[in-house]
Amino acid sequence: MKKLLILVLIISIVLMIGCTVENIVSNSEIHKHNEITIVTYNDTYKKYPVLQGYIDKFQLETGIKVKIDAIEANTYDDYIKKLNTKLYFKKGPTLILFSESENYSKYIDNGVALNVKGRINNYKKIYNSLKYKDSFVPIGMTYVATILNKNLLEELGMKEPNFNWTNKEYLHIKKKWLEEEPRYFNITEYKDIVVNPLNRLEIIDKDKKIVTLNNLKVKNVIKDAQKKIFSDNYIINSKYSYMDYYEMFFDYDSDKYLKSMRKDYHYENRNKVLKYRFGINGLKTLVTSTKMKKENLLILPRIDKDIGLKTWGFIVNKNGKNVEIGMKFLDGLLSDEVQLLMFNFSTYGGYPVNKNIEDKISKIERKNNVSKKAIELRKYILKKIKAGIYKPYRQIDSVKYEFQLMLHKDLMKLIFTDKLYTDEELSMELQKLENKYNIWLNE
Amino acid sequence: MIFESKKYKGLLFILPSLIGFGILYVIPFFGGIKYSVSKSSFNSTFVAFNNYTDVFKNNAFKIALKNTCFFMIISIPVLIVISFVIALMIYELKAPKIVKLSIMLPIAVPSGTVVGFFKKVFGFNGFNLIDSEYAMLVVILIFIWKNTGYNLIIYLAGLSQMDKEVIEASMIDGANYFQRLQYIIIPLFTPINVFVAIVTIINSFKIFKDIYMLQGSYPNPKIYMLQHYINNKFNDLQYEKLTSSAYIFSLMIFVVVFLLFILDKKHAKRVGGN
Amino acid sequence: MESKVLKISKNTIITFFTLVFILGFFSKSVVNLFIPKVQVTTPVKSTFSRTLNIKGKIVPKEKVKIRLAGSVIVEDYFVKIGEKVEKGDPLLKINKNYGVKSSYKDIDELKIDLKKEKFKLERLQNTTYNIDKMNVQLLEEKMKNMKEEIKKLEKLYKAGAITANKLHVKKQNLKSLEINLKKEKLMLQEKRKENQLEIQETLGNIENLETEISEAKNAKNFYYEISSDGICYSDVDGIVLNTNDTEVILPQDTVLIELGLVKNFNSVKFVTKIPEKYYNFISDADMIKINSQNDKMPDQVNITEVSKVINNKMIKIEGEFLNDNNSFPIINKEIKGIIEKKYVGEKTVPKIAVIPHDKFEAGKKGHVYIVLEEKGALGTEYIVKRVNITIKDVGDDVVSIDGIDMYDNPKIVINPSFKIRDGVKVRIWE
Amino acid sequence: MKKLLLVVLLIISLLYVYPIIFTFTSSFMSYEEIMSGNIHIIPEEFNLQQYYSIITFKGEYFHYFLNSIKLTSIIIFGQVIIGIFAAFAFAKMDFVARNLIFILYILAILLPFQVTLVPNYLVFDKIQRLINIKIFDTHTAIILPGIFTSFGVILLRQFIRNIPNEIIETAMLDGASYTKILFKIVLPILRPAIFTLIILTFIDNWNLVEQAIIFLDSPSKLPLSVFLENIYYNDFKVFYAGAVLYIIPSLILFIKGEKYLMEGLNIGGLK
Repeated sequence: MKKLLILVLIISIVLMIGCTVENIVSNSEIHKHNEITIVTYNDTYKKYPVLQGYIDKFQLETGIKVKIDAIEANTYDDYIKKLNTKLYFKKGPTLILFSESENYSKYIDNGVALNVKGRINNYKKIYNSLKYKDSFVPIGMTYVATILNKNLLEELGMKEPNFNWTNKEYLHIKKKWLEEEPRYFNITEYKDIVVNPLNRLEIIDKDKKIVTLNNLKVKNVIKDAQKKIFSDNYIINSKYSYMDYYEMFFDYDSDKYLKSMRKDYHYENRNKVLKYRFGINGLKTLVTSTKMKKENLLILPRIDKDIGLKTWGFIVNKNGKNVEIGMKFLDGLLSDEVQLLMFNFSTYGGYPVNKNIEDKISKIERKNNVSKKAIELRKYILKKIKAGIYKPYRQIDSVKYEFQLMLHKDLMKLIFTDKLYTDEELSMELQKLENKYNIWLNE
Repeated sequence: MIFESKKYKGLLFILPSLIGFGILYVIPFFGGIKYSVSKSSFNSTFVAFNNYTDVFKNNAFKIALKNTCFFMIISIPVLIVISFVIALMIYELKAPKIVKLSIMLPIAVPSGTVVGFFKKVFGFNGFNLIDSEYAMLVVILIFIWKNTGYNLIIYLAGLSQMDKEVIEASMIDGANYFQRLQYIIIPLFTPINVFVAIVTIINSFKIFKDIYMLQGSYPNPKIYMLQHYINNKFNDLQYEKLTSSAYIFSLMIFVVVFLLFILDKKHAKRVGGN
Repeated sequence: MESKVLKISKNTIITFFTLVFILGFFSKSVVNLFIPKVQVTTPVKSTFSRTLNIKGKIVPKEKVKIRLAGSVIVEDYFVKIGEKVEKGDPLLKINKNYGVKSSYKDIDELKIDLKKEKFKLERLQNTTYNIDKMNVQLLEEKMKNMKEEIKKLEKLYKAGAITANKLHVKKQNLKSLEINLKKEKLMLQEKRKENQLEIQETLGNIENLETEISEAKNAKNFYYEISSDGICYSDVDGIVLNTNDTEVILPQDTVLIELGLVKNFNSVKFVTKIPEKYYNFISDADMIKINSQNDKMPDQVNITEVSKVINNKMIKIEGEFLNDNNSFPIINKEIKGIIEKKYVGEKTVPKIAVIPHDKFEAGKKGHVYIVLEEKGALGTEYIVKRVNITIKDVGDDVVSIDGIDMYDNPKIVINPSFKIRDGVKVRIWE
Repeated sequence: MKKLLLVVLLIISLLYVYPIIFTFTSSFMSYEEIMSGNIHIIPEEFNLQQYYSIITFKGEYFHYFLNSIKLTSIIIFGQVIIGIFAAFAFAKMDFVARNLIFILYILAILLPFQVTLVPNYLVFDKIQRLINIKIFDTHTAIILPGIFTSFGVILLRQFIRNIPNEIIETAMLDGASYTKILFKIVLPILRPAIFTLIILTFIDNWNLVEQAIIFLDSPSKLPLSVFLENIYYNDFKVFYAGAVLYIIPSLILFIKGEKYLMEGLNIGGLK
């Protein structure tokens, strides 16, 4: 027994030392003074090289260290957990970076973000409709314009729609396109038939926090969708149940999803597709004009106005460290030269949010002889943004869009059923869903 | 018989554990209470109980509480009985090692495989239970499958430590197996049973991990547990609601545990412990 | 039997898993073997130079070509090519009896003719026309008297004293006088014009004569004088560049001997030819360096003139020697030299690191590979990233580039190979 | 009767082990086969693709393996030592407010993890500033809470209470000090309980995920359980092989430890 005890003691000492050696650390590392930290999800900051470039410049000029705290996390929920714990610190992270797909409204509503109105002088240069309670500082924006297949339109002999084209025009073109030959049924078709009509019905009322599902309008949309999908316009795999379609559209690492993605890009299918699956940033005219020329595409603003515009930027953490320096950093990021850099390089972080440099941009466009159409599109979008019609809705009322996504997943079961639901069955199902969502909404 | 003379010695023995436990568990315990009474996680103005009343008014919390209690009331006793019975069978029948091993192994299985397997069996192309009304059944099944091994280990240790002499004496008196069981083994086992009950309660919190991986943070309302509510509140930065709901729940659990504790003390008196 | 199978399967499973663990633990180093090695440097601010090797020769600044005023036959040359010659040295001897058949008249004859012409000119210039002027005046007076008479007659006629035809006769006389006056004036003009013409003519002759004289004179210094004994003496000092052949009729104006007025390096220039593609490189280069290890001559040539004319793809460049070290230049010897041009580069990298998209020239596009450090699962990993750059200036082995200023002193790969592509994991080799 | 019970027992154990066999066999299947829906044990075509790709591409899997081993062994060791002393004190010795503290011990572990998460975070931050050692992003952030849970203390206390007092009194009469009693008498009897504690703490800390995600930042410090979850979410093709390798240490521990659980010491003999 004695021998065992001694042995155990030795091991424990070794392990203890092993574990404490990594703790001894110089004092400076813990109480850092002239340093600001930026928190990001995994390495999304890499998507914006302008940020990296500017950080080097900022560090050189001011001598203040800018530490990027890239939180590694398996899923986005884990990241949120970690970020939230960090926010409870007194001297927490200074800036939080939100990429285009992350939602910042929750942090602003809960009082984490600092109101920067008047404290960052470049802030007034930003387009007003991109601001949200003066607490979010956008740096770059993308407007995902839809792409139509031009030579297909010519084939169909249809008139090219202009910029303020409506949904009716689009459906008219689509009807003609469908009559020609049965088409492959993919997620863009699903969105046109089910998702967009439902979104227009304003099912989720965010302020009163009520979900209204069990009504005639929704039922009509579902019946109409079933009629359209199972009409012989689409090539449907009869064996597929709703689960298969669910996997094909939403389960990202299932091989059905990958096959459908590949089919969308497959060359020989590509020129038959009317509307491309993934849009393009309509504002970056250097890119759009070459694409228009090379692949003879027609790039138009979106019909569903609300999820086109997306911004990436920062919020300033109220009880973060060195908040003043953080704001100076953001001020530099919004300066004209840096924003202009973003326009010049194609993959450099979206379109600048700075109003003053529009004439410089048009000068660059003239220099690289950008096509007239591309410039028109950019001007059109900017006009709509200035008028406040286009807003980053998806990021502002994020709750609505999270539940909307979950809702569409549940509704798939009703649409792709083998046996058709009778009316009461349908309303019963809808009622069940309505109750469920009413609970979540005001959890 | 308590050894008064060496009263302070006890403290010396407990000191290391007490210090560590105090810093790492007691302070956060009261820290949590501070949050539960403050207005919101970022401005801590004292607002007493209206956090608690808000939580009670919220019907998502009500459903969660209902589901959790339903789950615990059913699964915990069932699990304890099953694991006790299996432990006895193994002990009496001197079952081969394979049996013990195969029942113990599920506790080591990562939740990924659990989800993969049960989704296939009870998912869409299986019995299609998860999305239906009887989803709770699947959850209880997973819980029992995963935790019998846990309690089995404790019971086996308890059985092997039991005092052989008492059993032989009862055998001589001609008590058949069941009478022996009822009058000797079970009473003797109360301290271990108390512990097993506490451990099973704690493990019932861990089932959340599997449900979370099965259906994400907004599952089928039938299996919407309290931990889902807590987890969602945590993500929505409403820390005050989270802490208040958790304290309500742990208060309820504590009442049950306190009863067990009294049972344990009563047993100790009867057996003549201290 | 059944337990044996069980045992075997148990063992296989155990060995399989132990194998998996062992391999797994060492996989990191195993994988490491396949990762390509890279050497890296960081771009640095430096001055660098671009050199161009050239071959040129020294050529005298001024050359004198000895020609004779007529066709001669040279009997013998007293000097050989490359020999130094001083003023007054004999150069060549001509065949006297063949003499010098020159197409030019003798200078003194020309002078006499010139004098004659000048005299004639004087005479013409001071001829006066007093006689003619007097005739004209006479006639004018006559006319005046006649007019008065007529006036009187008219008065008389009016008074009826005389007859119409007397008046008429008088008028006739007046008319004939006018005609004579006009004739006289014309005659006068004719004479004056004729006089002018003659003057012009004489002036022209004088001019011709003068040019002929001056021609003959500079032909005299253009041509070498042949002394009476048929020997031609040099009147400059320099070196003989080349001599003509002997015993053959050399027509007038052929160069018999060519002398380079070479005293020292100031009187010499360096001439070279470079391919046309280096035109813009040379246009603002200013200095040629001569590697003059063995022969003692100055090592720097200042480029004075770059010819704008390109013949058969070569550009002619001339330059003067800067410092003179009073040694005698060797003419027409092939000398090697380099043209060096200095650059100052903000971000310069070794030439091997840059992969040009078409040519290594200023302003052209290219790309480099930089190594980014990434916090991988096991400490830092190095990922290669391809960055497009523009070449600012090209040196011999160093290039100054533009377009990587967004990275803070990046590590640039200096041994790019086919294995190194965008996104590849690499290992830095010290 | 015994035979019948034994058969029933075998059936039950088969039921329990079926998912594990499923995991083991599907780790030899290719990705398409796994996703093909119906459950089948024998893989149509047997391939080692998953293991091969774990070894070559997921080399860091084994690095995390070491992390996990280090974490769990330190926690087990710490908890056993501290648990024994505290449990003995709670069970057999008396001191002021013993029951009150014990109730606090029980109450503390009833709370769900998220509640004590943020206060824990702030406590660590205070400690870090006071003693000036780095706690975040190091294994200590996981080890300290692991060692000082009251789980081990409660378990051992219940087992020590089973030991009749007479033995201890006789030892007291012989003049043995508490520590001698503890080592000489209590420990040998307590061996199965200690091994239970070792196995259970191993299981708890081997599967722990939340604490690791929150307190550890740099990826190279994470335990295996977090990385396995990462594989589950991002690289499902390799998941089943990873799961099998994940279960092996617990399997070995069970096989070795299980022997000690059953060796019933005849307490009577000690009298």
